Amino acid sequence: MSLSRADKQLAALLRGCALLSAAIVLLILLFLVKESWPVLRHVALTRFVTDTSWHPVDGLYKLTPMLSATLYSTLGALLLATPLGIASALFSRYYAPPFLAGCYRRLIELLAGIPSVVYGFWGLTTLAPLIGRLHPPGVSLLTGILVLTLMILPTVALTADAALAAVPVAYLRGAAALGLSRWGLISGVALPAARSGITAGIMLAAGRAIGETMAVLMVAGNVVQQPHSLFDSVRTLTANIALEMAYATGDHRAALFVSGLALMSTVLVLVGTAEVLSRERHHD
Amino acid sequence: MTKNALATGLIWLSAILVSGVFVWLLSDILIHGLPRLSWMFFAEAPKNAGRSGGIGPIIVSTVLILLVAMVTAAPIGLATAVLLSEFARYDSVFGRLVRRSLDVLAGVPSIVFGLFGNAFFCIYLGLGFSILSGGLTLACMVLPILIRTAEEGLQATPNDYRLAAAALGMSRSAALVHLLLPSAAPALVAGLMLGIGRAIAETAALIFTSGYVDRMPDSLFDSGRALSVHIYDLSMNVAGGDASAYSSALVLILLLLIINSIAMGLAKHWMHRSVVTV
Amino acid sequence: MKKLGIVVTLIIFTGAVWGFLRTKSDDTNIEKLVLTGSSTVAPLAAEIGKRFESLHTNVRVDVQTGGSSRGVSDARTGLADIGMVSRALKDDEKGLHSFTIALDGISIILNKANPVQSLNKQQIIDIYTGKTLNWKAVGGNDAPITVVNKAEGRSTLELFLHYFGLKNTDVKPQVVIGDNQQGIKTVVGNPDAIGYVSVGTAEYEASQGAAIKLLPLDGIAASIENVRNRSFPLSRPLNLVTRAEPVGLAKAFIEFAGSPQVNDLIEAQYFVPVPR
Amino acid sequence: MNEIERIDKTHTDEAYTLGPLQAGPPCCDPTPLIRVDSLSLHYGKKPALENVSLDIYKGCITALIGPSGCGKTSFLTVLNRMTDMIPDCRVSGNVYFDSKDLRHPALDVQGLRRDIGMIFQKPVPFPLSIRRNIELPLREHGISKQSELNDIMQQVLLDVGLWAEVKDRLESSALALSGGQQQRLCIARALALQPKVLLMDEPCSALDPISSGVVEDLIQRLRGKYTVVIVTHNLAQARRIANYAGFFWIKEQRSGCLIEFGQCKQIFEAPAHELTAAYINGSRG
Repeated sequence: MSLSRADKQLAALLRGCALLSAAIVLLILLFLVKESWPVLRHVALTRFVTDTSWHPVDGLYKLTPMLSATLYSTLGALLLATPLGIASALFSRYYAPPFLAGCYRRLIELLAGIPSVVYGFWGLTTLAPLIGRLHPPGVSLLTGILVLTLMILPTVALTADAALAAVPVAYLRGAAALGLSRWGLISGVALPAARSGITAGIMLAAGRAIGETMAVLMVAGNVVQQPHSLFDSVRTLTANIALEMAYATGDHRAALFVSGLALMSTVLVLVGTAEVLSRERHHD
Repeated sequence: MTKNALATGLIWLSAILVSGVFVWLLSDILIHGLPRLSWMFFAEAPKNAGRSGGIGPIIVSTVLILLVAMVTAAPIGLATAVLLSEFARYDSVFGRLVRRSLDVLAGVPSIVFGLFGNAFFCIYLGLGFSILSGGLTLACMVLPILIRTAEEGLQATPNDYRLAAAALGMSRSAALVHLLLPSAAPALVAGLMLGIGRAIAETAALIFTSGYVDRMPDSLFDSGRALSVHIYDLSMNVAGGDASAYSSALVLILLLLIINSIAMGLAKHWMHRSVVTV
Repeated sequence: MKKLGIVVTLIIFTGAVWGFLRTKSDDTNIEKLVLTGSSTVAPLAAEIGKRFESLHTNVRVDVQTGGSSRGVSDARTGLADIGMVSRALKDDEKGLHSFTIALDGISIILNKANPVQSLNKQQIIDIYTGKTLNWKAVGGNDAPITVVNKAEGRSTLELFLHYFGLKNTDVKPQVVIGDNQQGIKTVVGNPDAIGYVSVGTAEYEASQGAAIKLLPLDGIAASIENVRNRSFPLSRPLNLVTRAEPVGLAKAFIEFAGSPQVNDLIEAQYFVPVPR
Repeated sequence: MNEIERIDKTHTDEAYTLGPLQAGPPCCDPTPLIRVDSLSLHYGKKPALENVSLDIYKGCITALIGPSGCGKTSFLTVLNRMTDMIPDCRVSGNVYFDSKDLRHPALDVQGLRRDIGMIFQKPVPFPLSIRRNIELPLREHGISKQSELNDIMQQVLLDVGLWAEVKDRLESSALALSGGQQQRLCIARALALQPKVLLMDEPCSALDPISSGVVEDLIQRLRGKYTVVIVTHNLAQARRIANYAGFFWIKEQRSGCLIEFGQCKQIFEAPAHELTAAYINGSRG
């Protein structure tokens, strides 16, 4: 890569910024390890899986039910939000008349900014009673998944929309010239061309779903148990930290940071698998 | 034909479903929030733990926190995105390492950000509970979004521009400033708006960093309560705080509308001036 | 495009500089008092702080939340001048000096539509330990009971368990909540729910028409009045804690917070002033 | 027929000259401007070119012909170091431009690309106005006086015969121009930098006959002042405008090689190599 002097300086500056942004993750991981060290020192890692339940005050640190709750809620939210998000992006890009598309996009941008507290608040006061009629207690894994879907849908929709906007018009004209139907054009040309942008959007949305704290805390019921049905009340790792951090001391507080570490390692595993999956279709 | 019709039906259905639920949510906020909304609500300081009085100082704190977050995150984010898409070869180890760490950063829960921000910015850097540490924590949180969307935008620009510019002996930075960034402007602005949306929606992170004080901040080193923290406190800790929680949520949405339209205006202005597209 | 970019960055830059300059000029003569701790006490402490500021011109009281344990640890490390704790101090925290500024009762609440009028101690214990699963067993209609419990470490939880002689591992909740408002909204949203929150908040919400009702405890009605006259058995002190004997500004603030001048503020937050 | 004549007429009556060129030196002075010997090029492990050696003479038009995929375009990208832009592309052998080693790492590549302009097969106008398309590279290379910029712009647009068509809409978007106009704009943009050499990669293949005719006339007029290296499939075009011609072919292991190089007349009338003869009269390839 032959670069002129100005470009070399620019490249060096950019490399610095990139290192900075990568360093933040390291700092956070270091912080988590430092804070969870007190309990990690004398509690074997296996105990976080084998203990009978999660009662840190009495020294029981079972994390697995919360880990599976986090995974189920994130997976459920992604399964709902991805199709709906991409559908709304397609709607505002190819189906809606321009004025309606503009309003729809403004609405989605607005909802990307609503605080998770408002989603949780609305979930607790309107969604939970409705689901409660279906199957008490109303606050459950299902409510959590629905609220999470609402929260990450704007992220998927907006990134998919931006990715579709970047599909060169020539591609679409070429396909249209072949007499493809609108759906044929979309599924055959537009979506494959925008695939990398859409997957980036889904990754961002997954990140947000895993990291969500307040809304899940208010609607998921927060009982530490292995979820067997959609209507079980569950507690995710993030809700666990938010619920107990305010009043946790000593080992209890360190155990909460261990659940933070557990969460970060699940994110690492997810990112790793996404990386392996994306490696085959190598970017040309 | 039926597959096409089915797809059209499904897409219209999902759009109606999505907008229906969101309109239901917004009208819920509007109905409960509108009655208390008045000019005084925007100007006054909160009284009686927020049950009455206005949210003037809180709006100022929120805007300052957003400003600090965006002023730090936007340049670093754009620089990283430019490096990842223009200067680092796609399969370079450094490039992939940075991308993966950003994906992980995007998954960090907001409560962990809050605690990290508290430990790092407030205590370690000695900024204490302040708008500055709140803004910097949000900057860390918003970086992945800004970088990913900017990088996607830059990579979507046709490679021909880079080759044509190089063939004319133009330096990469010149090609970047005059050609690539303007033509990636829509994605950059979309990323910025997503970032602002994420920052203004943040609650847990700010409780531990920008703090709880609802007095008008004198400087960036003063603690300032953000709108989302105010909404959280009113709905969770203050009995009878629901009414003004709804109004504050309404104000937050108005603030977001204003910021989004400014960003859109900037994008159109910037797009029109330098990039004349067919 | 270039001109616009320069103008915008100029504005932001001057804004930041203005921010920094302001700190240097007036930081010298303002005395700062920092309180951190329980989110239940924070609204009350903030109001007292505002009144304290109006009485002392060059004083600024910053109240931060983060929970009782943060209040204790910040007071101990000196990060905060005064810690706020919504419970009596634990035995390993006896080293700190604590000053009670208000009381807060804890009452069992049911949904208004629930026909059950009162529950004795044993019935509550059976409900919370999962022995009684249906309201019919205690005179309610035939519906599964939704037990709402507080999260681990919360002061209301510890007092509740202590009063009913239970350990948290025995309790089999269907829903676990954090703050009082979440508890109230959960019970309002679910006719078969039973939970416990602070008396003041519950009484205020019931008076505002929320679909909840307060159950008497051992025959004593759950009301702010009964907490004030100490007849209500289940209540907790709201304390300010300091590392050493408070001195100077902290001493003045604690005395002010303990004085009758703030009783109206305490009642405004639906807590109970400590009889002086 | 009158339709074609009418279009030709519109071009000729507009008195466009090639500017300061006048007659220009005799096209083939003996010293070669670019000398290439035993050049080979690999993309990763795949060989694209195998020891190609040829000379390009100052002021002449050299045409490179051969089937697609035989490395003609890769050869062009070596001459203006565009190979640097292609990841994991390895070049060996030596190339001299103006008797300077073109592949020397310390060479100022941007200066080189200013001396050796390149026109791509698909016209690539920048998404800017017509004026800025031409001004941007000039400003980059240090020319900032607006009057000077206007002169150069008018000059090169006249050279490519585009001035009449665009002089009253210079601020409009270059993307709104037709294919032929866009290609001529790209050539004007390259000429504005006064390059010594102009590399053209099948410039007319994406154009209609009329526009490609106009471009061909333009190339003819460049002879003498600019050294042109043109890759083309159009043998008739090569025969008409080239002084020298090089014939490339694909060897079994999928890598391109130079079969024969020499005066255009000799290559087309009396090719030494039977493969060239077969390709020329179209019986193979």
